[in-house]
Amino acid sequence: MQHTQEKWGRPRDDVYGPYDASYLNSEPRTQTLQPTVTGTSVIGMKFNNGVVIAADNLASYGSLRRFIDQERLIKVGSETVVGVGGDVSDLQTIEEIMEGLEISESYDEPAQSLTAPNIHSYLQRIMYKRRSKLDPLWNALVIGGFKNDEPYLAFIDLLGTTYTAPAVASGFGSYLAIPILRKLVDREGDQQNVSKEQAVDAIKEAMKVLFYRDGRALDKYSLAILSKKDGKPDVEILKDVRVENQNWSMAKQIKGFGTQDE
Amino acid sequence: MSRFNPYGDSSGGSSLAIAGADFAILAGDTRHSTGFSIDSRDQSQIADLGDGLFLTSNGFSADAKQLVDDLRTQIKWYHHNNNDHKLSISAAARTTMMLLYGKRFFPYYVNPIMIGMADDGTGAVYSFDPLGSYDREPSRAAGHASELLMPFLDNQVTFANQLDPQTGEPRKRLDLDLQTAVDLVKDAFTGAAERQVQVGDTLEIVILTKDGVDRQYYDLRRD
Amino acid sequence: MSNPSEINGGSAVAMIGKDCVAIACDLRLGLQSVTVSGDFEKIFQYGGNFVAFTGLATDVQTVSTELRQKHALYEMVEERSMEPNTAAHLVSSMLYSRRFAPWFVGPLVAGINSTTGEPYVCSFDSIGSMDVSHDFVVTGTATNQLYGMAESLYEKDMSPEQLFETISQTLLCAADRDAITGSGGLVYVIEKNGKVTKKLLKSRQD
Amino acid sequence: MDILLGIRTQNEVLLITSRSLARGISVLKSDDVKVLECNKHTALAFSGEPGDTTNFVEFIRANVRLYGFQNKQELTTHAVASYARKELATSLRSRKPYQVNILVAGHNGTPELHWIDYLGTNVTLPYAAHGYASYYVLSTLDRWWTETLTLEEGLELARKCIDELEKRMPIDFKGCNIHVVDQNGVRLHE
Amino acid sequence: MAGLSFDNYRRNKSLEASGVLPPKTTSTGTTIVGCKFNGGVILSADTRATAGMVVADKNCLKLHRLAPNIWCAGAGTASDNDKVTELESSQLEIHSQWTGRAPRVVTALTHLKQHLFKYQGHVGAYLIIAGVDVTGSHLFSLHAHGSTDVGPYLALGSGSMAALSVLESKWKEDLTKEEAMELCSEAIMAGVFNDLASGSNVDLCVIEKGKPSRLHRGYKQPNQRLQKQRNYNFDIGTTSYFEAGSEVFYISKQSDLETSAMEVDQVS
Amino acid sequence: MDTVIDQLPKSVDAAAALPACVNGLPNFEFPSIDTPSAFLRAFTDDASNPDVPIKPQHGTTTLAFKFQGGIIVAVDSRASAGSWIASQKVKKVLEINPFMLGTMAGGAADCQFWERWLGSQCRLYELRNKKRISVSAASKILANVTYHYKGSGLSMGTMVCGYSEKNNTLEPEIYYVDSDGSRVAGQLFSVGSGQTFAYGVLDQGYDYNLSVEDALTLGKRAIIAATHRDAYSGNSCNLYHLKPTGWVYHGNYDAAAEIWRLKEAEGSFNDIRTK
Repeated sequence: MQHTQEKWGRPRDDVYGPYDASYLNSEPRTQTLQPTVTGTSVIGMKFNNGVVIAADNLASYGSLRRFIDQERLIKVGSETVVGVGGDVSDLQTIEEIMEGLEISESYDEPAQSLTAPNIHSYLQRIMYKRRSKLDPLWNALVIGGFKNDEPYLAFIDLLGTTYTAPAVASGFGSYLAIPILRKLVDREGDQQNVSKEQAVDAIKEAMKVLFYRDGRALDKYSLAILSKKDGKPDVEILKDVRVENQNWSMAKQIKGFGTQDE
Repeated sequence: MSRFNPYGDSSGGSSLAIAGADFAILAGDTRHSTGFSIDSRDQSQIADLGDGLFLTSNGFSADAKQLVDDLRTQIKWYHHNNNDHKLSISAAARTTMMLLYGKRFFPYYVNPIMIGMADDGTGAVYSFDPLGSYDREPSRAAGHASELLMPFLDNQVTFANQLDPQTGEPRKRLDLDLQTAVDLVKDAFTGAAERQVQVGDTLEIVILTKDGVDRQYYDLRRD
Repeated sequence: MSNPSEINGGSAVAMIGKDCVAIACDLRLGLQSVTVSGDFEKIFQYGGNFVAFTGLATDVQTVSTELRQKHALYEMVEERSMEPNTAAHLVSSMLYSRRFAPWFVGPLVAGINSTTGEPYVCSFDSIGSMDVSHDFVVTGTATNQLYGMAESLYEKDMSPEQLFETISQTLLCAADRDAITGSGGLVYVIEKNGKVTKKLLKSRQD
Repeated sequence: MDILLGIRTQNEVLLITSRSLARGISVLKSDDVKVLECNKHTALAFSGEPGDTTNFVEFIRANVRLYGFQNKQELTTHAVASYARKELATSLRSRKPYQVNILVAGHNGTPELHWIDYLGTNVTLPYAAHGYASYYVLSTLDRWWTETLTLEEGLELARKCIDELEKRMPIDFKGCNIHVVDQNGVRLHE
Repeated sequence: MAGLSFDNYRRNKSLEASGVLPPKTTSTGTTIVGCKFNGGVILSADTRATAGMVVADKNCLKLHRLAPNIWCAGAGTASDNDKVTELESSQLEIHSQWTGRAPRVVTALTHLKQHLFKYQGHVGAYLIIAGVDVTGSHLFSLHAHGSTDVGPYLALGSGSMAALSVLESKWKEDLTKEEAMELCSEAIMAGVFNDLASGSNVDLCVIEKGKPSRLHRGYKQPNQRLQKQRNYNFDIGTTSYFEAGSEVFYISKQSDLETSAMEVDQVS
Repeated sequence: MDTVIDQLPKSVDAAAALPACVNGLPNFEFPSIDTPSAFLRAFTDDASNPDVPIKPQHGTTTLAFKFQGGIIVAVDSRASAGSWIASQKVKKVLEINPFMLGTMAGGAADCQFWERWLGSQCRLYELRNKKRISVSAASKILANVTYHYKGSGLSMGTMVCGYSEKNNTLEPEIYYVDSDGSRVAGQLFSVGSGQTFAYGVLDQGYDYNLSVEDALTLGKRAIIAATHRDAYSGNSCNLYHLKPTGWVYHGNYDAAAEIWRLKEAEGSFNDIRTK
């Protein structure tokens, strides 16, 4: 302990060694030292009767488009979809964990009672536990489903931070997609006035903008539409959806980078 | 290269509490942000612990959630072991300290504030530092805007630096009435939301009196 | 210490009232935790303009002196008094001329335009970015505390007496929450007719 | 660990400086004088980086004297302090800044004491100290100093301070010199 | 920029070495956009300036006039933007006096990029430059290191991605002036509401061929300060002060030194 | 005392494996890396890095001295995190039991936690041995803990004060214990960032034969002196007098009011500007 005026009570260098700021950005101990093969944004929004989630099919290796048909939406139980961004090997771990959860749950409760809040809570604990071991699963998760027939949408990051919102997105999506989605659902409750079609259109528009501007995005994605029909959950996962109606007309206007005329 | 820091910069904005003779107020904004992005505009940060206790913990929100979960567990066990006896706020504060200090060497990055009604019927505010040191106080602010909120509370709740112009003596501290306290909370937050970018969206106010719990919502800046 | 102004500490605030303007500073000069002097004025008068400098004390003294020189030269060459907005631009360009090796000061300018009678307050960062405000400006180590106080307490169109109370309470309560601001306060209230009231506050001395 | 202490009394300024001169783990000298007469009525007490100290104060003295010769008019204490401050503040921007803390004591009709640190912060104070000594004696001075101290009372207060320092400072500073600056000039008090 | 003084450099370095970090400067955080339309070009910006997470200025003007028909919007370090655009504005004026011609947008661009390149990114100005001249209407962006870009719509600043989400999904060819104004303000609003470093109002400037440029200060004001619940005026006599430490004096009024107002090019 | 030590973890790393709540101690969780104390320091040492996220409350002046009438304990009440004054009314005297007081300097949580724990240990000792624990033994328990955790990040500077039975008479004792593991018996101590300023007044006014009233005044005056000069001490002074019959609380004195009162009464604090 220091006994001088300014630093009274603080650690002493001869006992603790010099202050080492590198711990503020310390490397985790094992496994994911840094994400290698990664997926980019996952985005989701609520509408009056359900939730839409989308994630493209690209798994990048650095700047290489390594795998172009990586599925990043996982259906868990009968009425929940988990979208996963970030490290793909950790994604597969989460997939296994979810499978395990489903199996044990179906032993105990064959009637399939897993709901989105259950899965959200379970995954949050896993993510926080791994963070606390300084051995994180390097992912961002979007969980969509239902809670008492109401649409449910939540987000978890690699530290276990979690929140719910009517529109959520990970990665680049939080900058590029969220403003588009928030036009329809800014605050909780706004989803009452949004139809499924409006929501799907907004998500498609956001995926288009992400393809324009996110260097690690693909124009092929999966789209999960979760809705309630007569009180029963209906989960529709559309695969190989393409980004449509692209507009590149401004390209012909761009010549050079400033002083070049024609 | 991405590096790993176990404490993120995700958090709720700010919270503040005022204790009165027969009430206690806990208020917090509902903005949850990471860096310069708003994650959610509707993330309540006031946790109902049961037994008439409410808690906010600003800082790193995953740690805050863990602390709330631990506290709820502790309270549940207390009920199991003590024939559903209600946990007093002084005991709950002590429990919170034990939980925080248990993480002395890998601290929770949180600044909790707890409110409840004390055994003598007065409103109680307890505040904690991240390592568990705690005290009962007349008012307390925590979170990103604590530096903006706290001096205002000193000035308006304890009348710091104010003289009574009639007598020239320091202005006597009177018991706040509930309406004044709620107004102070709102004005403190509208001021803070003007200057602190992580504070905004909606102000959630929990008011505890002997008659029970009242929740109010009040709009703040959304930019 | 996170920044050089925390070596010596100190804060200042300026506010606009109805046909008047007020500027206030604390009086502490510290050397880290030790209070060396409780009589370190941070407000300097340049004709009708009042400029507060907070930050590293040696720079406060250097810059305030340099500004005195420039102000005198201006009045001599131009044969007219310097208006507050001119003073503000002068401060701004002085600071920007050291863009890559700045003075560690955070100035405030307060005054009343002698032709229009408009009150004027302006704050700067250490490299001269101007923030002209229509209500109040703050600077120093208690910046956050001052913002919190001023945002909640400030009312439009205050009389000079009213303005004195509000700016004083703002300064005193902010200083009570900052360990390195305090040891007394000094307030100038400048009115449209040229009347200046200077008051020394009786504040906490701990 | 040098002790530098100034006390203004009603008619004079006392400069109290430690007598030890230490380098490394040795005391080179136990009758060191850390006060320099700048002109007839102004004295500088100094501490800081060895070498810088004497060079700086001698430089100041030389220029103050030069000014006196050229203008047939001695600089006031206030002017000496301002000049020394400016030199320190400017030197701070050079490749090798002076690391010197000084006290400027003088008597121009009234006694005057300036505290100037190595950054070039100049303040006028009734009593002042540099270095670790300030941590101990400022509270003692707060308690017993008044505007109207006589020389004897001032010396008594100085002894209180030295006593406190001897009690609490973890080094032996070999006692203190007390210089008195009054209307007759600068002298070492026996 | 001639005359930047480096004489505090060594001192500040040595202070830094002893643990003193340089102070925060005001940043304009910022969302700025520019967009062309049939017959001209539009610049728009938010009005929040921040120092860290604290708002330093709630209503600052980030649109700078370089010449009557060349404007620019700035993101990055507030002071650099102000001074660089001030400097360029005078240089363009001098240039047009020398040549006797109205300045061209590319002239401003080249001046600025050479200046910024010279300082290797240390002058932290990120600009969108827009204007009309004899060769038509132009829209450029300029980064602090000196690189430039062109496009029919551009966005910069911390809220640029929020703004781009609007521009990318709503921009189309051959916008009318009204459409472009709406598009730009919507893009800025996306930044204002989604990026914490951007906020307050939307400023907008319309530059058209053959018409004076029009600055709409406070074009949209969606974030008015909320009314307070109470009035916090204190009773006179609340604050304690020393009579002995107080004085009243008068500033000599200098109205005898009456001056003529400088002739400044007024904008609405 | 060996029982206590036995139940403490053998080394810092072993603490991670400690079962929940042994001996009233929580299960301390350590980050799973090689150097947990460096990790902890990186996130909490606000003196080395002002931008650390977690800022424990710090800064203090505390003092205690023996005199003919017992022991005087006086403390300030400010807690600061960096230059931010986090609290103005901290209770820095911890009432371990009716006969023993502990003071608090350094990490507020460390002092609060361990001195409360010490209180329970003292009570257990009483129950087991049917007699009051001596101050010497109590301070040894605390010093054992701090030495045990040396290097893992605790920050405490405390004085354990009270009366112990020696040769059938009650003797006042003051022990200084800190997180380096020191334990020193003494006559007069001041601890914390403002200690030197307190000494500056205390030493010059101290005499073993002071009357109770004068001793209380001196203790308070020394704390007030420190609040004036030390930025990290202030707000108010809490004053205690320990007698063989137990401690007596002598009230809380606002430092601002005290300074103005003393300035008038003593003619001191003439550095303060009033005109």
